[in-house]
Amino acid sequence: MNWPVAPILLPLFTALAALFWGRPGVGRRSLVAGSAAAQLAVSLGLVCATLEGRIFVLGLGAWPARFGIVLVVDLLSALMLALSTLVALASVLYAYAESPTRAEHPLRAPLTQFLVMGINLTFCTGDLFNLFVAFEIMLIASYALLTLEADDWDIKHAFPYVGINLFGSALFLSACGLTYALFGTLNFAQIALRAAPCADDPRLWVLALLLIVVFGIKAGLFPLYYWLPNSYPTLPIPTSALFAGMLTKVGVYVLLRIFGTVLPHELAFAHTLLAVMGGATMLLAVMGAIARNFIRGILSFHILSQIGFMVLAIGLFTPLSVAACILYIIHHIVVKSSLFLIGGVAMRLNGTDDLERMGNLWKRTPWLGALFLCQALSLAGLPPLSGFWGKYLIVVAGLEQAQYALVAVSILASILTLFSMVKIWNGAFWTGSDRVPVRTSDWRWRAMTAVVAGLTCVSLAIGLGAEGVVQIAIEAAERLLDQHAYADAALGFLGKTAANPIP
Amino acid sequence: MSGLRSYIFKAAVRLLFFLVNVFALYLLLRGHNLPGGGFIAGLASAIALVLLSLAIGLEELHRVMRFDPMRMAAAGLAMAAVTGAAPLLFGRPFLEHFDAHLTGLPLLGELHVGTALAFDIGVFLVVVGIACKIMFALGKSTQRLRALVAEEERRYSAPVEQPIEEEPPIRAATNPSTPSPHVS
Amino acid sequence: MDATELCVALALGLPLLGSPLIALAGRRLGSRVGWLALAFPLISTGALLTLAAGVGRMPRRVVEWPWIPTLGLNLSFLVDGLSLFFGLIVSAMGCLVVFHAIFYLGRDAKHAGRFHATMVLFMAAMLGTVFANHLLLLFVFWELTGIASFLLIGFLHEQKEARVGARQALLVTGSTGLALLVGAVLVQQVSGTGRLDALLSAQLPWEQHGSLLTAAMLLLLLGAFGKSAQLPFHFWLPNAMTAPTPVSAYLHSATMVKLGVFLVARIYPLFVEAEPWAPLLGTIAFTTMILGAVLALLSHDLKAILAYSTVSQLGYLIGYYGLGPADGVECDYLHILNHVFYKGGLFMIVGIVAHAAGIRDIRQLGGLFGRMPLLGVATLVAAATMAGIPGTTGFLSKEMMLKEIFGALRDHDALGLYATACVALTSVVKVAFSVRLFANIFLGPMPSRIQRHFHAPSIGMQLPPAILAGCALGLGLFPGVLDAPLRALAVEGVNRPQHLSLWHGFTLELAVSSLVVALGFGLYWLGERTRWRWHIIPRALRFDLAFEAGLEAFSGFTVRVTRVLRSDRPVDYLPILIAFAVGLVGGTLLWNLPRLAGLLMPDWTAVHPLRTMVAALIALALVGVLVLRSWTAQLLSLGVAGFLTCFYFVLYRAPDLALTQILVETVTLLLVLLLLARFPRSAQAGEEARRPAPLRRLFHALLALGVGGTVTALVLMVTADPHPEPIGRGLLEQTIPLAKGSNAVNTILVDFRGFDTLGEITVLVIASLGCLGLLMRYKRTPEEYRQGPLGPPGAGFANEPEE
Amino acid sequence: MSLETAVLVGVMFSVATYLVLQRSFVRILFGFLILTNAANLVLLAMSGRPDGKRGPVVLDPSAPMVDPLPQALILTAIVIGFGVAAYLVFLLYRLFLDQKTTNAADLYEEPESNS
Repeated sequence: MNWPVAPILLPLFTALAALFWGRPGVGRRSLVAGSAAAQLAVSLGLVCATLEGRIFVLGLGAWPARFGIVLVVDLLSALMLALSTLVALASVLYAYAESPTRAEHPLRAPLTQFLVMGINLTFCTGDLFNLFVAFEIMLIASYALLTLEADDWDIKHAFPYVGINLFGSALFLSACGLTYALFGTLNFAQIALRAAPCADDPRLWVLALLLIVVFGIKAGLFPLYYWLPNSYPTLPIPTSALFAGMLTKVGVYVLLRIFGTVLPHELAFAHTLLAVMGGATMLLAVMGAIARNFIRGILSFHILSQIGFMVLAIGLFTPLSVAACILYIIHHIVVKSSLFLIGGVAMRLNGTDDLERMGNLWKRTPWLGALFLCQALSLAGLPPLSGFWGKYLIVVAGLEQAQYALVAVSILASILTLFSMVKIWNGAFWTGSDRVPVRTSDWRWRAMTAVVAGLTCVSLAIGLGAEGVVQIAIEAAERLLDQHAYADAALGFLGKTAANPIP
Repeated sequence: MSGLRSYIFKAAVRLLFFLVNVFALYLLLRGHNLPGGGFIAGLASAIALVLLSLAIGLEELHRVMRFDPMRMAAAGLAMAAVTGAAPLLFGRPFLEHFDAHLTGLPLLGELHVGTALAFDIGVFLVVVGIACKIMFALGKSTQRLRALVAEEERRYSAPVEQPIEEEPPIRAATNPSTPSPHVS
Repeated sequence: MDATELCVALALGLPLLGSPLIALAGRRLGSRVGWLALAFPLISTGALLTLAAGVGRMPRRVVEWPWIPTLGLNLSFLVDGLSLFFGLIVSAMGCLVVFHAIFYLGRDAKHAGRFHATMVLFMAAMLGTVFANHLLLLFVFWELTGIASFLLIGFLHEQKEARVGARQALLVTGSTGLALLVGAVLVQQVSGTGRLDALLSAQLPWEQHGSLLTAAMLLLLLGAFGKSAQLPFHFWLPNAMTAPTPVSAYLHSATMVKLGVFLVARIYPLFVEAEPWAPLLGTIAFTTMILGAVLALLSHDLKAILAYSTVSQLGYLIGYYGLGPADGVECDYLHILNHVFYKGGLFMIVGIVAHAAGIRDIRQLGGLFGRMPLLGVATLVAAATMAGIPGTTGFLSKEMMLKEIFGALRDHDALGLYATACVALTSVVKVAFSVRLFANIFLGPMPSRIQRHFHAPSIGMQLPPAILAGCALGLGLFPGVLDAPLRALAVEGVNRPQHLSLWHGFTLELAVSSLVVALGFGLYWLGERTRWRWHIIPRALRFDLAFEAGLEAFSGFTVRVTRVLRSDRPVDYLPILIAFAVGLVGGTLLWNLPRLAGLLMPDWTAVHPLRTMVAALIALALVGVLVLRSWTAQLLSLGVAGFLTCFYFVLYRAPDLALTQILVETVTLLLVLLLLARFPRSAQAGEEARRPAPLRRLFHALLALGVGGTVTALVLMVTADPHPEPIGRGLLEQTIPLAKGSNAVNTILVDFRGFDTLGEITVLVIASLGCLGLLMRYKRTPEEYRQGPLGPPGAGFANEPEE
Repeated sequence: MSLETAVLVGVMFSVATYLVLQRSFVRILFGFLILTNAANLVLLAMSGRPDGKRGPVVLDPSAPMVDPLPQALILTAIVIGFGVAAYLVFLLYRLFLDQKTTNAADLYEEPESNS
């Protein structure tokens, strides 16, 4: 019954334990890693349970939805939990491989766990204001991580990140207020029931647009994505992998949840807007990636470009396209995180990630090259790797809707993605130069590569064993769009009031 | 002369500190029924500490306090979270509260004691802790004192880091717009 | 698992699984890994031969294993004549090429494991493509061949040309492959299935979805053109020749580039009767054909000559299907087979020559016959085959080709004429460079430079081209041998086997053929006389240079776009965001104004005088923050506004809020005060002097007013008619009975919504941790900045192209 | 509907927006502080007009009272806003120490001329 709160409490208590522990050491490291593994295990358990059709509902404080906050874990939420905990585990392990205990920043572990707590809460919560709180936990933890290990050069790129997200938070808070006035409630399920009859009320339209702006900032949609590409490259590699994998996808998840479960499905203009913004994002961001000449910069822009694909899929708004979006999210989180980590290994080996000054990696470290090739081609959507299936379904859904222009844009963006991935490959892996050192002398890069290899195996499994994943995605999409089932489950929790029902 | 005045001032501040804290406690306890609560009480208490620091100085206060307010905040968060998690042991939902009604208490009359109060005390501790920590840290740092004592530095920073109160690195000091040396 | 399934599994699955095995074994076995690799094409060939032996006139067979049934996509393979024919070419050529490569790479080859692994992977992908029974599965393998080809072209990746060539090939074939994907999806959507066996046995719904089907056809053909290097994509093939020659022989003449031909043949029955089929294929393919031949004549690099002649021949093969009748074309297998014999052989020969002589420029070669007689004979046969001299399969092919073309001349008037002219001209040019290829390498005096460098190639290396030449000669002399197998492999609706014989009598074709040979020799003689001085490819035809320049220009364009979008100007981020938000939300409000006007009408009777006064005072204090110049004054003004807000909370019957606000305001102001005390006074004075330009300030003011106006409208709009049953009312009723506290705000905070409070204090703890993190700086030495363990922080910001 | 609150919120949002668009650290900081308050007031407006109602402390259940939920939400938001504001103060302090400036325009090489 209390399972939905476990992925939130575990990181919280881990963070607190790490705080009290003080200095990093082997003991603290094992504790954090153990907890991360436990979180993953719990999340996988939730996935298994929700696959059987269950929806976990937990009224916190034993209050039903109309009094308190409920946590609702359906299949999509459980999937997202599993992915976030997986990436967090990889990030933790990679960080351990990357640096010795004494060099570890003591606050990184607690802050990372707080970040995971915020992310997981976002996926579990069934309440709009609680979502705001979850976002704030996540955001403030991300600010803190962004400036934690910054030097004087990095620090200034945190400023636009913080500024834009502060503005976004103010808008979100206002949107919460407007929602409460309009529907008299903050609970997703209740909003869904009360909003269903007002699909042609312009106030609902305005609210939907405001929410698109708010979550578009988090997701990184075209005119709102500026905070991302210059700030992510200043992060330490393991943290940037976690950010790259999860933070923007939180925005996409919330867009899915809001437009799939909470708001009425008839808001066609909002869907069209999302589709168009998605199209613009994928094209303009991939151009930004081509304009960059260092790995982390290219990858940062690619996050946005891929967000474009996902949001385009939401915008098409058919059960198939929503499934495509979910499939794409699953693929993207794993692939993007591992690409950042691979970039980190390459940086460590070459001493830089400036493509002009890299090289020799394919010759010296073929395994790393194979991993990169796998993930880069997957990102570009080449079959039969994991990125292809989502893209394929998006193309299918787009053609079904006769959105030829958007399909063409997505194809173009894929080609450009391939181009920029080849740019990294040619620059870092194939270029042969006597002046570029490849420092393979220590064992650490092997351990780092091993972590990446683990993630790559997951992504390969997603690609080659697509059947299972596609089925799960379709299932998750169907459940996401089934507003009544969600509402019944969420409002079915009676808690304390069960014994003496109140009229 | 001035010694006497400062002594009186310090004594007055101490008295005020005591009074404000009692008031804060009162706010905390009555919060469930009348305006008040952990957050308000915590801030009041923190402001009292700030007053005290003005009177006796930050260094002196640190000697008197002898503990890290940040730890207090973490303890408060832990207390709130544990209070919330306790019902899990009995298979009840997270954060469910239980309570008991006490009557005939001196000073307060009747009092409602419940786990909600423990939760509120957690909030109180967090607020006092972090308000003090950030005020004192910023206060010390802006006065070009070391913001963190050695033990705190060990706990909150990596060995390769240095306090910011010192002169910033050469590159930033000269001109922020010069390209970094690795490019030129 | 029956025999067919077993054979298909052996032929396709084994190499796919074997490829990583070879890569792994490469480290242990060194160059000997090639012998391990050779096993896979041998097994595949054996398995396919077994299949072919049993095929007879049997209709197509489907072998299927489940993969992604949810998407209707299984590992479904179509075994028919066409796939067996191509499959046999792929696997048999695979044996020869791998054998050749073992000697070509030599004993001390580095990374032999990687090379052979990629070759075997490529072969598996090729077999998958030709046997695929689903358009999507075909696409999967199609792109896999592209990836393998990318890796093989870039095998010598330390040379810049190899990297550029590999990138060109990947981008061109990869992106046209995506067109193929879209085409496949369209076909699937229109006809309800992507399975080839179902598609081939049913009619496409041309009446309902004519335009969609035409689009699908064009997209599919686009994919074919890209892979088969047809105009305007022909340029990638010559640049792919930076690969080791075994790769060129295998991928870029014998197999991969024929995928386009294969695809055209595969979809031939589906689309042959479509309106644009013949004109489109005819025009593009025949133009490519003549262009390729001319470019081959104008080239000097041995591999470039062969590459362009491949382009030309591919043009012919595709154009051939363009002009065919509805019930299938004749002799296409013969043409393909013929091309494999001579072109695959010639590529290996060229590789051996370059290996032995160290030169690939035909102008500097000569006199090698004495040193390499076996190779010379093989080259003679292969070149004769290319030129179409009687006694070789090339002659047969040319006879059939001309016969078909004369037929086309009758069927398609203008197009037929064009095709005839192209074929005739191409044949002449082809004879010329065939002669040149043999004569200028093997005859004449040997330049001294070669004499110094020359080292004899091993016999193992020469064997595969000799075998291929032998096939060309033997089958050319006894064409009847081919009759039975070609008849057995013929697929209904695609190809109609023809009886082949050496002598057809004195026909028009023979006359034209003789004329062509004569003219070709003449052209060669002309070239020799002028010492090939005029042989430079005009810049207008260097599509590859244009492509690279285009990529370069596009990269520059992206930098400009990124700059125009202000991606690297952080001070502009917020204005853009706000402008978008205001435009979107405010714009929608304005758009729907008629429907919202009723809600937005202010209710003047409800204005409360005291609140209005306090509100006005707050507004005044805020304006003070705007207009006051001194930081202290601004701070005071802000403080006044804050404390007035507390009063406003009191007026709103919110005692807890007022208390909280007053305390928070105090602490915040103290913090700000500490900060301001640290900022130098000089900075305050300096800031006034550097305010943004007036126009920009006006823009900011407009944005600010827009935000304010929008928010006001939003608040008015939703408060005019709030929901009748807010949950707050229930909380108020239940605060005493359920939460046992009379202060509803507090019961909500610690009980009803205690989780929010837990989150909120977590935020406080995180924020203070963040503050502590900011108080310590990660400091690097200048040396570390130069080559730190993690690279320079923010690398790339300083590397903007303008600097 | 509460007209005066709506207008006040609008004014606060306008002033805050204008301030955060400035370059001076101090003005940006003030802008964000006002922005937080403005968003809180939006929530407050949602509790409806308080005229003739009592505060949400239930002493007499029959008397009309204002909606307590927005107030509780505002309290949470105020606290979160306080944490974020403290972080922002520290960030600006750190930026000032590192970059020796109190002006955001100095942080990034900005060709002011061609804008």
